[in-house]
Amino acid sequence: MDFLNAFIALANYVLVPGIAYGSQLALGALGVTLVYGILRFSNFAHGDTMALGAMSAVLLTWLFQGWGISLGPLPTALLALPFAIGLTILLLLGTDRVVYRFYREKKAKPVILVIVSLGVTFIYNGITRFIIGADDQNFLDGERFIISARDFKEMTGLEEGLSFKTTQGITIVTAIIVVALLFWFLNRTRAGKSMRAYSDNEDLALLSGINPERVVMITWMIVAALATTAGVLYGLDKSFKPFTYFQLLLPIFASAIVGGLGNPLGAIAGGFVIAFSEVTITYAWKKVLGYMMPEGLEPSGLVQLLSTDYKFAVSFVILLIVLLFKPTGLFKGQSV
Amino acid sequence: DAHAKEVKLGIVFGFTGPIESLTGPMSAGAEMAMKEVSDSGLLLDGATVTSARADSGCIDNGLAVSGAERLIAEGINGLIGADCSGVTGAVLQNVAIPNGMVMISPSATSPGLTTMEDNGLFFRTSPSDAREGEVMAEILQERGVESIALTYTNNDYGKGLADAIESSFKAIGGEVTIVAAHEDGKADYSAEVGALASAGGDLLVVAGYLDQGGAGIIKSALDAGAWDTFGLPGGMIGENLPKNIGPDLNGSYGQIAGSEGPGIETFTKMADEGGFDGTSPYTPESYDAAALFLLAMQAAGSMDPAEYKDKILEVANAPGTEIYPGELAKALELIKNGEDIDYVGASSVELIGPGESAGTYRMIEIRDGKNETIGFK
Amino acid sequence: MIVVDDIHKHFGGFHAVDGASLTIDAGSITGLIGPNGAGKTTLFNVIAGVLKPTSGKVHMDGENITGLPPHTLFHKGLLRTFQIAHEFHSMTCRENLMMVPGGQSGESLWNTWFGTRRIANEERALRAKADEVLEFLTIEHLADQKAGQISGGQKKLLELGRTMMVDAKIVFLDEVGAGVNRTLLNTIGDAILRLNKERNYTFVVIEHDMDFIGRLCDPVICMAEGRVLATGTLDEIKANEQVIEAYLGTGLKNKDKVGA
Amino acid sequence: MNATLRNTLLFGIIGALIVYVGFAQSWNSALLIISMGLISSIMALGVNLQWGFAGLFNVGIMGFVALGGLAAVLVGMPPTEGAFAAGGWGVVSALVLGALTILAVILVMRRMAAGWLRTLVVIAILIGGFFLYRALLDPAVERIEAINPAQTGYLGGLGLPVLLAWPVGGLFAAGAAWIIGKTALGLRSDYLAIATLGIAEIIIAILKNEDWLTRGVKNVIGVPRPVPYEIDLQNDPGFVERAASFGFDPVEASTLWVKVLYIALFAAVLLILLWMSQRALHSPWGRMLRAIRDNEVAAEAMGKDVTARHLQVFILGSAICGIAGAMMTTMDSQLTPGTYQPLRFTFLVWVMVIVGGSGNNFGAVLGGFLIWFLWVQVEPMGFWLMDLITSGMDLNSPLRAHLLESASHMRLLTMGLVLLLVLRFSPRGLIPER
Amino acid sequence: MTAGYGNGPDILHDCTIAVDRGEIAVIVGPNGAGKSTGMKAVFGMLDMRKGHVRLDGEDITDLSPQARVAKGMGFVPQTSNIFTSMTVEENLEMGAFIRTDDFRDTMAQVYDLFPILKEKRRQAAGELSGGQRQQVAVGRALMTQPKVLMLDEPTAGVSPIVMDELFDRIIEVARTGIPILMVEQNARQALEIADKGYVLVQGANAYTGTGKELLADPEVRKSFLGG
Ligand SMILES: Nc1ncnc2c1ncn2[C@@H]1O[C@H](COP(=O)(O)OP(=O)(O)OP(=O)(O)O)[C@@H](O)[C@H]1O
Ligand SMILES: Nc1ncnc2c1ncn2[C@@H]1O[C@H](COP(=O)(O)OP(=O)(O)OP(=O)(O)O)[C@@H](O)[C@H]1O
Ligand SMILES: CC(C)C[C@H](N)C(=O)O
Ligand SMILES: [Mg+2]
Ligand SMILES: [Mg+2]
Repeated sequence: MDFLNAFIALANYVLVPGIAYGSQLALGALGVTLVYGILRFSNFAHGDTMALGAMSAVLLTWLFQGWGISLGPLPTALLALPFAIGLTILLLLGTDRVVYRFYREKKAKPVILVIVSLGVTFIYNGITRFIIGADDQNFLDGERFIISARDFKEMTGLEEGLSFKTTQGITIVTAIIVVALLFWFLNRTRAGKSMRAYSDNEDLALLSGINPERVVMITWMIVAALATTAGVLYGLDKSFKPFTYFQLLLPIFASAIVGGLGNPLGAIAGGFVIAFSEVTITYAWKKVLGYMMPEGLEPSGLVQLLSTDYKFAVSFVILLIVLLFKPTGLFKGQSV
Repeated sequence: DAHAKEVKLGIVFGFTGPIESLTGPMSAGAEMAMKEVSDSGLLLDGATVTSARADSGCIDNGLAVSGAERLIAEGINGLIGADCSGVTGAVLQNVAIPNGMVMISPSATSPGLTTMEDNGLFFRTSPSDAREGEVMAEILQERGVESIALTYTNNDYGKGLADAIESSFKAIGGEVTIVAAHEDGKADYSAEVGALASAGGDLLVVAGYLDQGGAGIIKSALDAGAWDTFGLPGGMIGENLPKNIGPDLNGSYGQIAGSEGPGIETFTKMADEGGFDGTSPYTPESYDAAALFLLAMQAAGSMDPAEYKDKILEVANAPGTEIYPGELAKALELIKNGEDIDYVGASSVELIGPGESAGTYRMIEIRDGKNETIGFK
Repeated sequence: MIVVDDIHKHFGGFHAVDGASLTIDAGSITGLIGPNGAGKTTLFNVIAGVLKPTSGKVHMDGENITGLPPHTLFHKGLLRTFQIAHEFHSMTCRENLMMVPGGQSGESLWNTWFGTRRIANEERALRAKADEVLEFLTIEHLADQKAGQISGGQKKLLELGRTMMVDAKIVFLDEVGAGVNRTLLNTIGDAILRLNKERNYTFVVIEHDMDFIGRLCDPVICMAEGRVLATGTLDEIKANEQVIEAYLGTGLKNKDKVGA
Repeated sequence: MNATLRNTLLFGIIGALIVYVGFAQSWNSALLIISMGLISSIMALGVNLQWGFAGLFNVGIMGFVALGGLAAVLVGMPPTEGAFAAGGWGVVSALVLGALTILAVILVMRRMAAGWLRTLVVIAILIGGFFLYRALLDPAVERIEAINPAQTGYLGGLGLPVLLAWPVGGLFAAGAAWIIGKTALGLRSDYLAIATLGIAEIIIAILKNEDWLTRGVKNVIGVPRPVPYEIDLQNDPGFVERAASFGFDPVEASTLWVKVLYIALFAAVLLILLWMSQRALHSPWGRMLRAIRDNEVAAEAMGKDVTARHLQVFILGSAICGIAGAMMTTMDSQLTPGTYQPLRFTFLVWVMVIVGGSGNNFGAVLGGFLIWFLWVQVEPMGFWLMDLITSGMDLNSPLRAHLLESASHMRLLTMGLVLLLVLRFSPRGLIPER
Repeated sequence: MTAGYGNGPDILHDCTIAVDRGEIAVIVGPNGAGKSTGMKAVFGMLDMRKGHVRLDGEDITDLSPQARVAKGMGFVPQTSNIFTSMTVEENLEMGAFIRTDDFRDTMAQVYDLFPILKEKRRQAAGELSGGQRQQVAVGRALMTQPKVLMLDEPTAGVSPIVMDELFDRIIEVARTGIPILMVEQNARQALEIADKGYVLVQGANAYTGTGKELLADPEVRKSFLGG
């Protein structure tokens, strides 16, 4: 019996990746949930906004790398991030001006906006591929690991290694900071409260002297920041490839909804629910049990509940179960 | 008269969708062959060759079929494609057979297509995955691998290949600890890597696409320190993989359809000059597909599919003068003079039985971040 | 007719209805008054099946109807209006009324394909009936207007109109008067009296307008803090110290401002 | 301009566009657009029934369409020899056991008072049931999949006429919709949406991975057809002669004729469904649904059984999508589970409904045709656009090469642009609800 | 003023409403007469087709609603007049949104006026009873400390005791010199405290006079005030 190795194996293959992936989803879901909460529609273009934001960061990173600027052990992309956010803000504000504002003034139903955002998705998608192509792009530099599996083994003399990547660390830290900031902003600041008021009752917000266009503008700016950050962190950790960002949309929406739409806390919780249900249910316990069981009793089979083919399906089953018991998500989301 | 003649070849590839990054070089390869022939002015007494593209989406039957239908309408004389096995079946059944159009796919490798009813209209310049399974098993055995974990991209290609590898490897006494599918284009592969690592094995064989889930799996596995070496079937061989993953991949090995000899080298050089990557998967095969069409037309003296379809096997196989990339003009000349040719091309085309490549494989090992050819099988 | 027995309804820790018991006699027009937040609407919602009580029972004609869904209660002859108008906003006012009667043969899909003749006849009758109600409510000119685009008071009228489309046994009116012009409210009062006399409808009326209550209701029940505070005729209630303190008040302090 | 005129004009424009394709490209392309347009319209009709009439946000269309496709295989394909004997009973008993397990759980949930004991019992039943189920299923599946895996390796179908698969596809979808409806219809708007989306993903995951049922990702190829094969027509002297008398060559005539037959079948289905939906919409039933859509609480108070109506509409709409799915697989003659992607089968249909005008059946049909037309025709438009843009450029400029290279990516971009433009000029759809 | 919704017909026809410093003006009229429409038009929430709105002599016809708020106009609409998802206290804070000074005093005053709101200040306003919502709505408008206060049926659904207090408070507010424009169906009580009364019928001024005059007019009493 060897609990330590069992735990390290579990941590290495389930806990750490789950937390990192969960944070990535959470950051994405925050953006979706914010648009839903304040502008009241499900923004399909969020995935591709992330892609575009990340793309600007990639290009800027290359530029900086070309100039020889670097952040030492940290990825240069972090330096590019603020500029990329700026570009994305411009993009989103432009889109709002040209596209969304019209429907807002027309007081179009949310579903129309959903379809409109699908159109925007297509366009963003085209732009990204046009500029940077459809391929994988690598823009990660700096120290790759905070601790790598091999180093860990050497250090501890254990059989199992535990690797912890720089990008995972950054992702988790950023997620925590961003959530705290967002919370403070929405619940404590005037601008934040005016955003919530606007989302609740547009006409009445007007009567309270809130300038709706300002609210919308601030929303898009925050969304741009969130999307770009999420996109860059995801790209650093996995890789930048335009197509995956569209695919990322599904788990992101699942996270936002399972947590309760429009609720930032929910987005975080949802991200982890989805991430961990993907990672754990299809996990093969053979290795872990191998360490835990007394000698001779180690399992011969995989001890896997379901094959990984179903990991996506399983995360949706969990989502369904959550919704059946909590119809508006874990944290009482809104619904239009 | 020379000027009136125009041969048009259609290309149905997934320019958008999950293999969009492969299709650029693939179509460039095919079009290079067309240009070569066109420039020679020797085809059918000076016909020019043009290409017409349509998007298959790789996985969208409806789109692929209507695209192919459009190409037929544009008056093509042959159809290169489709790329992915699924849409290839759909286009074959719904467009090619009804219209009596010949199709040569450079990349649809599913074993299922071998036995599909095709009225003699379907060929492919790539071998069936059934063969690759055997080859890979042999390679693994030679390297002393006793057990493997196996993951595949969840489509007909990946599944067929994984089945083939699994059964071949087991047949020669190897152990397969787990066979797990992965979906392409997903955001995260920790779950798959977790399961694979738990099952263990000397080596992780990744039967996927190099810039899709396959790369994601390898990255995840390396990051977690689960494996250092990987087995890489054809879909994983390409310069993008070592480029994106870096030095950690050194020492991994695999194989891809292709053969020894000057064919591929010449082709790579030609591709470089043409401004695209000749080693990108299925790019040589695409060149060969286009070349086969044109040579068969020359042999039949006609661009009517019904007439040249029987000539394809003839020009592709021995006996005859061996023809390599860049030698299409020579081949046309020879055929015109009534001599036999044996088209070898960039991927060592040797069509067997139902019109698919016999399959020699290039063994690859990644050294210093490069795909090195270390032998052939 | 309706017996409400020790109903409790809690929202989280808050006891909106806290042990209310009351009896509504068949054929009466019962007034239900009480301060804002006394739990009147909540009690209505419990009786009408919109909310499930935390505890307690509701009987109608001896039958336990606690927790039955609203649509079942509707078919048992229990109707209600909403304090905050619940119009069908994208439908015309006439359609708002025509949809009400239950058991229309056109509500079965099969008939929509193969029973069109019957449907057409029924529809004609319904339409006539709806127009009659609209006219009564003085909003016949709005028959083809979308219900989402009528004035606040008109919505309340429409709300009332729906209950007039069918033969009900008991009708719960939640502040029909709020926002309705007083002259029209008098007419509505007349109608209620007439329905009560001629068709023997039972009414339960929540209202803050004491004139209206006085004209129609006997008995009057006053609720406060989720419980029944007092029951009796309006005069008795008006004399009740507790009621005055909690609900009626003593009139304007600033009377002198008038005309100043 | 009055509404009827406008609508006729809109349909006229679509017609003209298709005819233009006929002349400019080929009649085969034009007919193909029509037949896929018809199928798309049917899907849009189903979604419109759910969304436009009843306000149910179903984003699981893909799943129902796929179930229709499954029906085509199970009805139309010949049975695999020996497969049923090998593992058929095992599979059937496993499935029955699975159903019983769930039934048992439901019973326990109903009968026992809530509390930790109930939770415990439920979990015990679920876990026990699951392992029993796997124990029964796995060996049976293994035996079935061992039968000539490259060609069959699945149970096969019933070998019945494939036209039967259309109603059966509807039934499959209806069955699934019933289960979903029973569990998830209580959810509101976007929560229902993601639930249905998830269920669709689950259905696809099953189709992709249960090889014994559908050959999984290996695809079922060669589903029989309800219409003759082109090759047979080309070899039929009578047909060739007739074709010749109209001045067609046999190949073209056969391909066109087959498409015309398909179109006739599809159009018949569409017309029947359209008639039924129109009748339903303009009846007290439709009125009741609109009332429910506008305000569920009030409708409930007015005696309408909202839950039952929602379930009914959900089942009907899904069944229509199932029928369309079966039709589509029949026309493709193959079931390719990998092609079922939400973008193509769910969101595209939604675009059809919204652009056409939700709440209006003719709008749905128009949207179906228009969006499908664009989906397949914007690609040439993209090329054309790029040609135009680059026409003034230096032949060797890298920018020009890059632009031309990107032309295929422009397909989605153009699609997005057109979508935004249409919605800009008629934000409530081309044929809005009256 | 002449105004209407979207491109529908005119709802208001050359209708005139005015209120002076320290005055209370009450608008009465049958349902659908255009009272609410008139209020919205004054506040710039729909397109005015003819006519002007003047504040202290300044023409503000072209200002946006939020600009009018900044100019010191406060409005309580008839329907959806609270932020349902925000707490009571946040509702009140939103009322003071444009204020930069310390508004805790005003909030305390509002809580004094409507004690129940203080009790429920952490509760989401959407969970309140009908009458409580109405109190929140009025409270929100008071928080603005407006220069003109416009109320659309503030007493609809509130209990007599609260209604009295509300009127009391309105009078107090008026005494501080703030003009108040109010639509009421509890017309008799309202007209009693009104300096000026307007009867609106079908979008046009039908009767105008002091509150007393209108109350005394038998025609008006019978047709609009319920006898
Ligand atoms: N969904 C809810 N959640 C929490 N509290 C609620 C909810 N609904 C009502 N309440 C509370 O219950 C109490 C009773 O509300 P109810 O609507 O029944 O009052 P009412 O007597 O109808 O008052 P009014 O005369 O103002 O309409 C109120 O204090 C209200 O705040
Ligand atoms: N959003 C709208 N769109 C179109 N017409 C409307 C709209 N709202 C109200 N109307 C119409 O305008 C007219 C006047 O409505 P308004 O709300 O001003 O009446 P009101 O005098 O306030 O009545 P009430 O006392 O019932 O509140 C009504 O006939 C109504 O049908
Ligand atoms: C383009 C290729 C990677 C396609 C693959 N060989 C298939 O058959 O699907
Ligand atoms: Mg109430
Ligand atoms: Mg009004």
